Amino acid sequence: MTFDDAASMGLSHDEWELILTRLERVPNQCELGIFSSMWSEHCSYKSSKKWLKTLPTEAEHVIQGPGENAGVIDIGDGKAIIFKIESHNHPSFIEPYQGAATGVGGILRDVFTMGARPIALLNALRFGEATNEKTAHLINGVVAGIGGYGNCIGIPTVGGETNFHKSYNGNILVNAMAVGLADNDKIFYSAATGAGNPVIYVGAKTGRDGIHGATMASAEFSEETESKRPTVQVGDPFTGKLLMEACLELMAANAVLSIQDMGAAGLTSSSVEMASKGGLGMEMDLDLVPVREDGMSAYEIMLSESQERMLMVIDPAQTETARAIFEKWDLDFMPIGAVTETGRLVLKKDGVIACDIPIDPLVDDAPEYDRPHDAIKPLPVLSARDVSSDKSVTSLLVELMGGADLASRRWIYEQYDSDVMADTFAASGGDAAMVRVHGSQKGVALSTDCTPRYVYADAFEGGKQAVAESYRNVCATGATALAVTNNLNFGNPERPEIMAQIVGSVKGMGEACTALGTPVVSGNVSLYNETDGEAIYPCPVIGMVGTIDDVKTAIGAGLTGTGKSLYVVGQADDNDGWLGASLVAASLGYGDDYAPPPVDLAAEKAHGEFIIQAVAGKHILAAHDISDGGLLVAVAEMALKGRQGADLSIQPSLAACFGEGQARYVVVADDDTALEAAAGAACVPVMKIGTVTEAGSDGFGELKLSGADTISLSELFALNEAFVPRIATA
Amino acid sequence: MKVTVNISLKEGVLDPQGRAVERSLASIGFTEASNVRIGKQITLDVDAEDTARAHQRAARMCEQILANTVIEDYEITIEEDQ
Amino acid sequence: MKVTVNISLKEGVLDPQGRAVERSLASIGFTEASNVRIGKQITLDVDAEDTARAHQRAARMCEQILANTVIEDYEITIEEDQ
Amino acid sequence: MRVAVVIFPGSNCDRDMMVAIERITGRRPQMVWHKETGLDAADLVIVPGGFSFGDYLRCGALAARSPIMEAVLDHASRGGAILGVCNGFQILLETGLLPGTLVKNKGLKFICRSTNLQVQETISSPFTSGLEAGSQLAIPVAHNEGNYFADEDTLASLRDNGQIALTYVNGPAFGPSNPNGSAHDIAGILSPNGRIMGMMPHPERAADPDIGNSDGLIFLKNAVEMVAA
Ligand SMILES: Nc1ncnc2c1ncn2[C@@H]1O[C@H](COP(=O)(O)OP(=O)(O)O)[C@@H](O)[C@H]1O
Ligand SMILES: [Mg+2]
Repeated sequence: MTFDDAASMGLSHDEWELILTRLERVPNQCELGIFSSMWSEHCSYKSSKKWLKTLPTEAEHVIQGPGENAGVIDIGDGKAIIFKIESHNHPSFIEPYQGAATGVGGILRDVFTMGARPIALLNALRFGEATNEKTAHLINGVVAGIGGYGNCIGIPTVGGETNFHKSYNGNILVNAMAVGLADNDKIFYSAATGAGNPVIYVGAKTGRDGIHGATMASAEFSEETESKRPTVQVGDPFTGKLLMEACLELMAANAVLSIQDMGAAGLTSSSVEMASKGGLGMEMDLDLVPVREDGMSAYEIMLSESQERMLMVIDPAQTETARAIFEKWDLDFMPIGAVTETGRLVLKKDGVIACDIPIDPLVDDAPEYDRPHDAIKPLPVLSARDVSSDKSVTSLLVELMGGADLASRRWIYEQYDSDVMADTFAASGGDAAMVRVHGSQKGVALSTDCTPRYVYADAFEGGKQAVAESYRNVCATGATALAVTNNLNFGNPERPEIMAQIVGSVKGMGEACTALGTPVVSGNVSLYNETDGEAIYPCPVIGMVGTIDDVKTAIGAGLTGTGKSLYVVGQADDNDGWLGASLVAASLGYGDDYAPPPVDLAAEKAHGEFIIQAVAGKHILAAHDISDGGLLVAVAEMALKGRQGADLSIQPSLAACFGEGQARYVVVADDDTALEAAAGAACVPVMKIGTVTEAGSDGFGELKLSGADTISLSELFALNEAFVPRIATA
Repeated sequence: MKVTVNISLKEGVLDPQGRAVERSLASIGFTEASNVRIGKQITLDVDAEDTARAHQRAARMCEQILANTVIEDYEITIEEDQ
Repeated sequence: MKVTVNISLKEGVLDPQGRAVERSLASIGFTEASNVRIGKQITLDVDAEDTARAHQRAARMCEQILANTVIEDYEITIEEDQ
Repeated sequence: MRVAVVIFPGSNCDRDMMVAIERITGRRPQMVWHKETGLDAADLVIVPGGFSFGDYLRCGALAARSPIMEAVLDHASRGGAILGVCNGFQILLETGLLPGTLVKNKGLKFICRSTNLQVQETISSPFTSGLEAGSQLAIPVAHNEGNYFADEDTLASLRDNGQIALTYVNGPAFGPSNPNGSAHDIAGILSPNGRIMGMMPHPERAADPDIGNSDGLIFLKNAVEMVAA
């Protein structure tokens, strides 16, 4: 092997030199492949590690923070929630169905590896603009792929978010989040234990799929990569289901000592991570690995990313029990090696040593870069006085609600089975989704969020906002937010302006997580999301988890209660409103180069806690956070969902109707006096904005705004529903 | 013209369906079957002046919509109308 | 022996997928395509002493599992190993 | 009253059905793995939803050839009651216990949403006799292949014999009432003797008032009581 070989696997010259020093010899192809995968951005986080370390990861309820397959939090009653989000951006652009499907399969394995039964799936998707010729093909494939895997394996997909923006034309984002439930004293970890214990390979056979997927995920796209079309991994949700059931059964039988799924970099990263975490070594005979193709080399076996496979160390006394379980589920079960004390990874193939390298450097010496980053330049504030439009607020509302950013995502989420497992309390179509902890009354609230245009305008505020919005979505149901997972999607970190986005948003995210009491317990980083030098809009997605003691007390976002009052929580008058980086400003031609709404974290927390109390005290019947599009959009969404109307008394001004100031909610009060008293006691500003009105004979209400035209909600509904189906069938 | 398009997974691409069918065949006694692969067969009528033209159009259809050329190969056969 | 089984829907059986493909073909300009029907092509190796036997076994497989003979027809072709 | 729920590899509504039945009878049903061959004298056999064998080849095809199905056929031949839901319906069609077939949804996409069902006037059957003809139930569907198809003669005889049990009708749910293009808006059918029913909607998912809907519970409870009667 030479430096050229190393370079073709994505290693730098310094990295090549370091390998030579550590090995004190030249690596063979298999060894070099192992180094290059372990040191790839995807596996080593070399550009982001320095910053990820700054995130808050601890709290009393955190059982396991970042570093394991998924994060674990204690939710009381002896139960734990295990969750993580992960990207499958590049594979999904090449083959949308299989890319998205294997993304879901991969994140599910991360969760059940730790002993949890998955109970919910969510996702965060970014597609190019509607007019892009590839968008229809990509959205069809991705949505069908997510559904194809989740529906078949029988885990409900209960929520997500979708944006369209031209910066994703050549590089879509497909992030999938899985949430599982376990007993808090039966969590399984990956650290190998006990020299001499058998290492078992289980699941599907190994083929030549996706070799070097980890390095592909760490490289930029170009037209050339697209035509290269590496072998695509194909998901097999049926085998995934069998593997999940078999692993959970085996764990219940107390046979598993340590376990790790084979995700990116397959057998390489699973064996190296298990050995490294246990401070041990591992020896494997690759001739014993179940393969589905002839003549696979050691290099290919180690780097294959075939799906639905696991590696585990089991209690030797339980081998036969374990084998019987896997036989019952018709899965391969093969002892392929043993844990050793050597600290080395030793692989045999065809009777000879194919690899013999120390494990420490693969993990500890993985490079960590402090890449240069530009300073964030403050953008000008867009004053409401400077924005004008000759369109009425009602016509602007219609335009926004019928457009890419706010149109209904029903076409997407109706392709997902959101009800299987029969514990779904609320799925897509409101704020946070809610699933019940099986066999109890407890509800788990879930949301994924990010507003890339804010992050683009100001990475720090945008990073804060992603956390704050997710937090609000959870609070709006009455649940208490507990922890987050995050997926950092950015362009090429070797460019200082991109690195600035990463640094800024991680700082903002960290500050928000600290202030809101929601530590980061797991996450994923996807860099080099660029095509031909054009970076995506930065997209640090947050996946938030919260709980509520009794699901039946949770509330929804739909208007309810004719004659009841509508209030804005978090604002005392409607004289101003933040228009910079807002949707309405964009539609009026004010681009994204204005400061986005600042996030006051203390207010977020106070207002969120007030909503939770108001739900618990039954002061409010419905709540919806104000986010994209502002107050009028929030009310319109509540009206469409609840099939009722509203009479509003707010100013028909751009700022009042469409300003995107943060830390706000619209609520329906059960009793005005009680709500106002509670707000006064909590020192939270509230403002009455109108009343809920009845639906007409068409099943919908009307939206009346003093000083503006009345909006027919049945017409608005039709427009709001039309957009996604139209672009998907284009 | 009667056009038949056979679409099969590229070699090396996992065929979970084929694998499941193979197992079921074995479980009901067809142990002599192996290497089961499942593809599609699409038949259609193509209005074209000659076979060459029909073939060319069918290939276009495959590239654009009928086959997923990232993971599938296709094969076209044409039967002239009687 | 290499066995190919082509499975097609019986005439008169609804083929929503075929109809949809036909519509999308037309919408992107392939108006010359009609009568699109989507079937399956299953290939497998059958260990048998001769073609007749392979054919007989394959037919059994079709009857018992590969085809739903209420709505599908099947056709078997056999290629002897070289 | 004994209820058995059959489980195939890939079934994923087996637990949901178990929970719903337990809520009704106070007893956990017998859960029967597909490799088993006996049904312990069950009064009602339920074939639940999911993706048995990944729905590979054809939905329900591989499951229909599983060892346990001999016992299910046996049960049927003795006039035993059988309910197939979603994938279970597809399996019953593949075994020939019910006529017709389910093809891909008209929209060619998986569809998950609530549907409004109308109980039809039928032949005597434990699945409908306690429900009022013309009454409606809101029960969700979630499937890719729920588009019921049969030739004209079969459809005519289903109708004439009163074997159509449930149809999709207009209701508050969004979208066309018939979610998949089924002939005659069929959502569920009966065998000629009324003892076997197949349906696409999932009653076990609407069987818990705590999470919002109990119309499925009404349906299942009636079936259990009528089979026992
Ligand atoms: N890709 C998706 N998958 C599932 N549900 C989605 C997806 N995209 C959007 N949704 C659902 O649509 C609704 C609106 O989404 P969004 O506007 O992002 O909500 P919010 O502004 O409250 O975060 C939410 O209930 C969300 O769960
Ligand atoms: Mg929201």
